[in-house]
Amino acid sequence: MSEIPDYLKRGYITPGELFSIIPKPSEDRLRERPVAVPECPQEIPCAPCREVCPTGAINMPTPNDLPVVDYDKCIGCSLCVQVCPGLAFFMVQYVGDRARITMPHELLPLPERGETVVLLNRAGEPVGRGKVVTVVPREKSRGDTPIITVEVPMELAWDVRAVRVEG
Amino acid sequence: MSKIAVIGGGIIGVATAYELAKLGEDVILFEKNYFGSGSTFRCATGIRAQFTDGANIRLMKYSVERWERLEEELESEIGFRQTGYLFLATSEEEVEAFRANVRLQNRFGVPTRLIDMAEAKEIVPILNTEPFLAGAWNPKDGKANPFKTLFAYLRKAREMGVDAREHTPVIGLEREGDEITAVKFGGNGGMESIKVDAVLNAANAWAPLINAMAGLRPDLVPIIPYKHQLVKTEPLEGGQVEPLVCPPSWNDAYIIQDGEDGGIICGAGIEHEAKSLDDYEPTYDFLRGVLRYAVKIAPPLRYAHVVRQWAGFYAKTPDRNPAIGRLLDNLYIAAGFSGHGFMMAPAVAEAMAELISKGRSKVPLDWEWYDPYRFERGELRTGAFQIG
Amino acid sequence: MRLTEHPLLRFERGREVTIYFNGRPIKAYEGETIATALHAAGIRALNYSVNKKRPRGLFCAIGKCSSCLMVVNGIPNVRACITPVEDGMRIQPQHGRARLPEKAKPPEFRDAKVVRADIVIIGGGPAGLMAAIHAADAGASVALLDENPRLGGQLIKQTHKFFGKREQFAGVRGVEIAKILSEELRKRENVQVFLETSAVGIFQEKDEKLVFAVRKNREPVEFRGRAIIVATGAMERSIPFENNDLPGIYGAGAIQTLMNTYGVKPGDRVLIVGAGNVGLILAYQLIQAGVEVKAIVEAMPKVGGYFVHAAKVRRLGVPILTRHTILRAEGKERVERAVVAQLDGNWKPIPGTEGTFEVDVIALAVGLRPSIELLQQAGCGVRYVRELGGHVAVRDGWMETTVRGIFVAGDSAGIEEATTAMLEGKIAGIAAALRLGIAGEEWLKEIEGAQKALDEFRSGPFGRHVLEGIKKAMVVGG
Amino acid sequence: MAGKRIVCRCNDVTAEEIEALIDSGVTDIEEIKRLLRVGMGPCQGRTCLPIVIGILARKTGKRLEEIPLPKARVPVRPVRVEAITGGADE
Repeated sequence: MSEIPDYLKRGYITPGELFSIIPKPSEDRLRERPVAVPECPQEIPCAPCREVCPTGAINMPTPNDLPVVDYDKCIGCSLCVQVCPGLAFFMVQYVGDRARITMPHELLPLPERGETVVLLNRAGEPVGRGKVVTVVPREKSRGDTPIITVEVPMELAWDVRAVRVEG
Repeated sequence: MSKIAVIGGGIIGVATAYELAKLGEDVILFEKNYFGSGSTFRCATGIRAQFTDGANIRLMKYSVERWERLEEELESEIGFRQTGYLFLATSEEEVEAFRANVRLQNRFGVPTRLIDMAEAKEIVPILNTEPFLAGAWNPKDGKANPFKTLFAYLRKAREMGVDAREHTPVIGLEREGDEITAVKFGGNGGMESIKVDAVLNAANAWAPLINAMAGLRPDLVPIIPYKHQLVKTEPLEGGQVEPLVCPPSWNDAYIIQDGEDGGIICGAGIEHEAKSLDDYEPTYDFLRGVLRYAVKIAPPLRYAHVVRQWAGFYAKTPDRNPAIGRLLDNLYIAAGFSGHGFMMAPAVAEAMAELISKGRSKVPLDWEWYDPYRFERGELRTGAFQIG
Repeated sequence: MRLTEHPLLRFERGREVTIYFNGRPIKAYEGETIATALHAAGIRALNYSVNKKRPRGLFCAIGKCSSCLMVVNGIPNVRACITPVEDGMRIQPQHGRARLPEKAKPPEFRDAKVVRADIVIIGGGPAGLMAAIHAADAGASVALLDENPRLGGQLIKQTHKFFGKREQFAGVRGVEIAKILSEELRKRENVQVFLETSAVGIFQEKDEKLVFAVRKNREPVEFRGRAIIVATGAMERSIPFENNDLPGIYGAGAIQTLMNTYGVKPGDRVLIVGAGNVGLILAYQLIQAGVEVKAIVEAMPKVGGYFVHAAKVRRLGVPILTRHTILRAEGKERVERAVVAQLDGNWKPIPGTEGTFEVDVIALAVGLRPSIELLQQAGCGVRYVRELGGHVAVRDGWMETTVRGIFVAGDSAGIEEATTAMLEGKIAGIAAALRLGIAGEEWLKEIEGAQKALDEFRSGPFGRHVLEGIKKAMVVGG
Repeated sequence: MAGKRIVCRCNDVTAEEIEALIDSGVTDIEEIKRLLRVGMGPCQGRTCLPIVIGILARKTGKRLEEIPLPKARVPVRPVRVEAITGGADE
């Protein structure tokens, strides 16, 4: 029983837990361009992220291994966010005093570029408001999943993982 | 007090164990599988005195009288209801034959009478009257719940000290001269043996195997298992086919509403000799065949859903009458019921218990008619009409 | 209650018709079931039970649980969940056991239609479709039958993307996989497909295997072949808790059917019981359909399904209460609230921890078990194997059961995933063709390839558990 | 409405009734099935039998593997009589 990781007890992972499993991208790297961060801490048989990555940045010897991103090879193309069946890939980029988070959004309505949305953390709690800076609708997504990028206050960079569109 | 082993945990064995305990005997009952697993729990629930020969009519008239008091005696609900049997004639010749049967049955005090189709329709509201000319109707016939009846007997038997064991196969009999001295049986991994004063073979389809254990020829009492199949519909409100309804000329097809859940049970004489004593495989020809008869008897049945088809054994003797009596000094048999074990059980159990315990019985059972040695002597009875 | 827009699905409804519930006209669309139309009109109680006269409603939505029996045009015991609406239908709730109509003519008997094929495949889900495609490619003639109006099995309700490798359709939504496989199948000329056709029994008649089936609950069909592949999928489990039969308590699959097949919202506020993959995926689908999910309760101390599925619903605000169970449902004729409690280390509710959720739907996602009725009826050996979800047929590495010529694949062989179902289907399809001497030896390689892919898929912690089970279900060993 | 834990919807059998029968000494699944008619209704035991087996295992200390699953019978789903005989109106 003691072996059960806390994230399986509550259904979400904390940044601390996540970065005990995979390395955290450096601040320099985060400022350079968007970087893919998989929140996929469990060995499950799944490999589309590795298969889609154009630079081979995702290290995963067998489909049952955890995806580990080589942040230097990652070009920030967001294909992994689009294809991940578990909707577990996100991209993070630091821009000035803000952070940009790219995430899947398979709900209606899909926000529009420039729209202000409610920011939700991993437990679904509203933690602030942010502006949508890009939207890739379903038709343009490689993985049939719409993705959006929202700009959030820097301190929320590792908390915000979903949004609520108030329409 | 004698030690008596009863082999076979079907209705005959369980009821006889109860009757023996009532007479003060020390009874051990063996069932190789679970109680009722052989033929009892697979039967069509019917009980009737409408037979075509004196011996069976007399026995069943007495049995029905026992059934009438059984619930009270066993202090359990057993679902016995006198909803009648309705035989239907499709030709003038058959009407004549019915008339003769009615006379015979009336002579023994069974109140069967000939009825017209208007009356038949009142009794069975969904009956198709068109193909039939008349009915033979005995309102005293009926049905009971085999599960509840067997367990009611069992409960009482145990209360009276019967050591009833299921999942306990008998694997051998020790015989000295014309006497069985001990019963060997299996159980939890081992073999045990128990000294006995008398043994009843109530194993029905399995009875020849028990006889062989006693050193008797298996075909001394030739019992052959025939798969008798039934099909049942989902539950329906009662009152639509309460009696057993049977046009004998349609391959003995019949329908009867289960007294418990109202599902309609459909049977027919489409039979197959079982390939083995665990061949309960239902067959496709029966499924199609029986339902074609059933919807012709009661056309609204076409809209009912079938939920189950199953097979049990008619443990048949050559004359379709059971073998009831003494085989050796202290080995008895009540087996080969050819589909009538459930309905005959109250009477046969009482008679058999008295025979074993006292050497004679007051039950109107014609011992000569059911003599287990009659096959060896080549004296077959007129075949009993075999609708369950 | 009808969905008009959905982030992933589009609903094409048939012609509008009118049905009458207790004389009251109700709008319905051709192609949907009676239960769907009634549900869309807010009707939950479909009948009253036989002994205790308890209200009952939809539960399984696939014609198995008999919780939705109604009187339709005077005929009782009609399963509202699988019977399509027809214009002018008169529908009444059934009160306990019902009477047959008194007037009817005997039918004019017609013999069953006979369909012959080398291999008869029962079930058109992922396993059955792959079996059919590969058996056909290996040279066998195939007859495939399925109970539903569409091919794809449970895939047609699955809006999420599948795991695995891309060659195994990873990253493709279940609904799309169903389309791809159905189109593949239809390209093959040696395959006959029979929809709305239920297998009701398997009989051996001399050298021939007979699958007796009925089409639309009306027409008998005899499928006669030399081999049978049973790919009948799974059934949902239920659990006993107080008032677990109230209308508004549904199996997860029933909700998916209502919502994703027919575009009808199951309700407004839902409590889900079970945080396995089914419960987690259902929660996400409910949110996509605009339904509020109040919470997911899970008796285990952890999420049983994949973490990523849990994370998806957590970040949309759905609490997952591990070590909790449902104590009871409350409500008169339908669910009005659910009472849950925390469990101690011995799975006993801890007094004082009760909490109430105001919900109109309780979804049961407490596990699946293999649908093995046909296999068992046909005489195949079965064993209880916990890791595979219950009783399963004993089989060999080629998915052949203890009855020669009867094969099994997919969830009916053990609860796993669509990906493994497809691979098992491929193996069974080719193996059946090999056994019949139709396929050449070159097909052995294909079986080996599929076996290797299965091994790879099952090499993780989830798969290792399944492998333990499969060992127990093998002919040798067990 | 009084709280009931329904195991068998077809015949309205509760978990309490099953537990009471087992306590009275009936521990063969086939006997429980017939005496309470669980699994004998129109659902043919699809939902209830696994639960009954679970209760039986818990009460008797048996493993689930040791309790035989009652036989499935033809037809494996309820079918209209006229769909078997042939000749239903179209």
